[in-house]
Amino acid sequence: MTHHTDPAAAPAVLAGRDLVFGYRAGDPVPVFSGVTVEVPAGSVLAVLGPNGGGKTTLLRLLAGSLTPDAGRVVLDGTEVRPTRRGVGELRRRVQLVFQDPDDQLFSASVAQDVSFGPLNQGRPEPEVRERVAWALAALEIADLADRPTHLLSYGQRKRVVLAGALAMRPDVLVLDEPTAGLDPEGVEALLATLGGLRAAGTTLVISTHDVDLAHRWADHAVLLDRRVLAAGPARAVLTDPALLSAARLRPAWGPAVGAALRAAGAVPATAPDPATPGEVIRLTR
Amino acid sequence: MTHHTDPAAAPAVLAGRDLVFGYRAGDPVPVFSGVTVEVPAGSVLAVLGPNGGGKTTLLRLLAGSLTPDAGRVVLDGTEVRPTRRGVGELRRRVQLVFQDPDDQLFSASVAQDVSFGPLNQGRPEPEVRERVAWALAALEIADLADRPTHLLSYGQRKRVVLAGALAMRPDVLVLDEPTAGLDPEGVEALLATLGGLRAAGTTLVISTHDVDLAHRWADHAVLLDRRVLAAGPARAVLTDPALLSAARLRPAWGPAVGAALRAAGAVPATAPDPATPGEVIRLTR
Amino acid sequence: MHIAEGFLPPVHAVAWTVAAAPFVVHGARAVTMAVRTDPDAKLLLGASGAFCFVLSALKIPSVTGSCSHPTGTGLGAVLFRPPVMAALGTVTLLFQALLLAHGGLTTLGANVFSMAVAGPWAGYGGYRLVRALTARLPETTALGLAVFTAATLASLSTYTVTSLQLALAFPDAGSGIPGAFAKFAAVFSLTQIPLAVIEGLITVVIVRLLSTVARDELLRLAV
Amino acid sequence: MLAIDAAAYRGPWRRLHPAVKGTLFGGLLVCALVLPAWPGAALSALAALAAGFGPARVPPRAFLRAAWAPSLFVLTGAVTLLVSVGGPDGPVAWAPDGARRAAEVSGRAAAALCCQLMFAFTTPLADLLPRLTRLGLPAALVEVVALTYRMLFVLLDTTRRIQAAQAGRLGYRSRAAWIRSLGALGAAVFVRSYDRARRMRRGLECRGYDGTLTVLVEERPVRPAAIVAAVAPPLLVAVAALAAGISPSPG
Repeated sequence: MTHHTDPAAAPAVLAGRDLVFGYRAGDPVPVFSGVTVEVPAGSVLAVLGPNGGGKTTLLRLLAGSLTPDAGRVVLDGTEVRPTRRGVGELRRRVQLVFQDPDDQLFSASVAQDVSFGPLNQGRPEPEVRERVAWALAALEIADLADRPTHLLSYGQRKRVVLAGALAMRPDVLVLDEPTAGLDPEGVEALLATLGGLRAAGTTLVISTHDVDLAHRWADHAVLLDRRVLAAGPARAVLTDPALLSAARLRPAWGPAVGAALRAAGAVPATAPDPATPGEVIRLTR
Repeated sequence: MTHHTDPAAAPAVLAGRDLVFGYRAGDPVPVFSGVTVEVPAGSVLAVLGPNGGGKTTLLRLLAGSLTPDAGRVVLDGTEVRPTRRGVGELRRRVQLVFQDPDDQLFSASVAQDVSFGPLNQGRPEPEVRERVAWALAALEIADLADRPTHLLSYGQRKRVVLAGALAMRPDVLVLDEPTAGLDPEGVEALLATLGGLRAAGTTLVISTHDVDLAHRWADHAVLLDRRVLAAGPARAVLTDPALLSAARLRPAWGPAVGAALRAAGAVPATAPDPATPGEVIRLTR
Repeated sequence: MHIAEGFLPPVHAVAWTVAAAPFVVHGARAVTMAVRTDPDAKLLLGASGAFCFVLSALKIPSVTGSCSHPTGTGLGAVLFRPPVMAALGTVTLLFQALLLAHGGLTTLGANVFSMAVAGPWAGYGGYRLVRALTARLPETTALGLAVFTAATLASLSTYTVTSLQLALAFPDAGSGIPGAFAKFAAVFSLTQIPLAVIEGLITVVIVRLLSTVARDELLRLAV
Repeated sequence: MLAIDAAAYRGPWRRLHPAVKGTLFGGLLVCALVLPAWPGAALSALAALAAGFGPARVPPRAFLRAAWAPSLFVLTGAVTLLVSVGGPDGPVAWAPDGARRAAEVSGRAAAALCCQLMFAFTTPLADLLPRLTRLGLPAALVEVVALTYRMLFVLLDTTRRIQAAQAGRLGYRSRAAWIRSLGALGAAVFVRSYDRARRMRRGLECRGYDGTLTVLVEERPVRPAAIVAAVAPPLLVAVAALAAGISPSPG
């Protein structure tokens, strides 16, 4: 395992320590073991790895949606007890958004769906209403409030699900493959929205196998393939071709191109890596 | 509409002319109209466009899974009649593979599922058995033959569906977002398999919003956003930033980087565009 | 409430199989007819069967703290009608026996009689009756009442028939079959009666939601 | 996804013809039900467990977990046999012979349960379903059953994900929330099941679906030697139990 030390990291708001998880007897997916991750407060952590490497399992363990067979989940320095109360508190403060929005939309209308969480928290009605309005506004979908959920486009449904999680006012938002299935425009719009949440102080954990996205967007990165292959600042972890290939991932374009252009003298030696092909095109104009 | 003429193109094995389709009343997706595409024999055609732009609709129309409200589908120069017989012949020769493998897997056993198509074609049993074995071998999943479908991974199920389509020995294979949901390793493995089919003479139509994939892999490209924005050789269509932006797509890295490196003198002026970031990294070593 | 494998004497197991057979054959015929007239029906019936199985595998809160499952037969009877439900229920029970060890193979006939025949018919009867009686009430209220009645009645009648089946097999030494019925009914009432009420409430929520998000399907099923 | 099903596909007995396993465990099941409970049921149970945990390598933990719920039913049912109500000895009294009856009934049921479970743990449903037509069931009906089997896994997967999402938003914290969540879940699963059916029709049409779902079932011949081997244990159990019944019991 490679650990790049990161002196600048904030204290972890959420952490998993030595997590072990094996699906129930008979299931074909084997064990995932000894996984330790730290989620520094106020930052974006990207979890990368191949399919079947345990990304979703790790996210679900961190959000209290699965109980580890061994190891601990630590919230704000305190170990989460595997009791109703402990797990309830973890779930409230750490909200998980699954990949497929259809798995999370089960009410008739958008506003009803978004109110599901706050109502379960036992909040009084005016507060629930206020939270729903706020969450819909944060996702820029206030106009969809009264729409039936099954008539929305895929991108809209993704936003409604995010609003539903946000309405719980979590400290940490955990997103499983948030950009999967979105077209480039949808990806950019979602990233802009997530950028707003990040600026407002929400800690984000995202899983992806898009190294370019992680490199451009995350502060910290974890490479996971049934165990942690590397963890540390995104810039260090995601530019090491050997590490990426060990995690069965493809290197990112951004840093590769940046290095090549700097080496060729096409850009100054201090120029940052391009984040999009558009930036490269502007160079050659 | 931009049409890059393509003098080297083979005659179209399949074409859609002036296709019009409006989803049934009440559905939110609006009309798609006046769409004309040509699928040259033995090549790879990529259909690109934003979500909701009609990629899946076009693929379904071409494969006889939807009947156009107006316009014609032409197979080998002959118009497909909207009769049982006409559509049956189209469906036999043009096989559509949907994005979600669970839409097409109905049997609990892999080999049984793959045998469904050839049996419907009225093939005798020994031939069906031989075709099933051949299709499973072509997809490199011969070892899964008697596995239960529900215990397969997503990537494996995608391959089984492809084998089911291939066992019908189609002339054209139409794939809706074939790489969606696969990790980089899975994408490469699938492309290698599809490359084999292509080399063996199967015409391929794929939809995607990954411009890099299309640029690297397709001979021809169509940009679709409820109407055809551009059509022609992939190299021409997919390197035009204005066209791509009209189709709400992002430019590809490969051609952008190739141009920048050539301009900077980092590679010879005749060097091809890099297909992967790995090739760029090798340059700077 | 599934009678476990081997719990009934062989003669009773056979007798209940014979008793359930005509209903199941009738249901199977209804299914085959539906499939013959409409090829789409095959896939819809397969999906409905899977829905019934998944419904009966849900865990619902119970007083005893043990894990309980809804029967789903009341909802199934309202959505698919009792004859089709006899066939789908039999498939569900067969799968439950082989995939979950809920109920047995020799006791399949007895379980089919209580859960795929008696339950759906009682539930559907209740549903029709309440629908007729509440024709003047607003539709949402009337539908809610009818569905609650159907689900609760289906669950309760399943429980009653099962108790009766056990009483017939194991008459009380002192008071015979009525005494045995009282005993079995009392022992299982602890879990089954609250369960019936909760299942009724859940079913109302389901149908309320369906009447907004799946109106077309409900119309097609003529609920 | 379902422990019994997964074990049945992975076990070493998967290759055996279902008829062989049916003969073995079915025969033992009949022995458990019709022979004198002692020692018939005990011997049947022993034979089923020996075959299951021995050569068939059924995972014991999964077996115990599956046996739990039906055992609870058997115990609850047997307890009621211990007492008698409304008889001459008062409203509630110990039933004469109650303990023996309860022991016999629960012994038989436990033995039968072992046979049933061992059959289920070694025989995948996918091997069983195509052979239902042999029993004279109409092909259309068997196709519906097979589709149900395939679709239930897709739906079960959906159900678990929806339930996890609801739990994440505290949907199972109180009883009222639980009922609300299950109701929403039931409705969502119904809608999804119909959607699945429609999408599958669309997918199958491309492969020439015209109303029948014919597939090629690989015929596995039943080896007579295997059938003989499967008949032997039930036969031996029957002979042993009957012999024990004839010989004077000690004490």
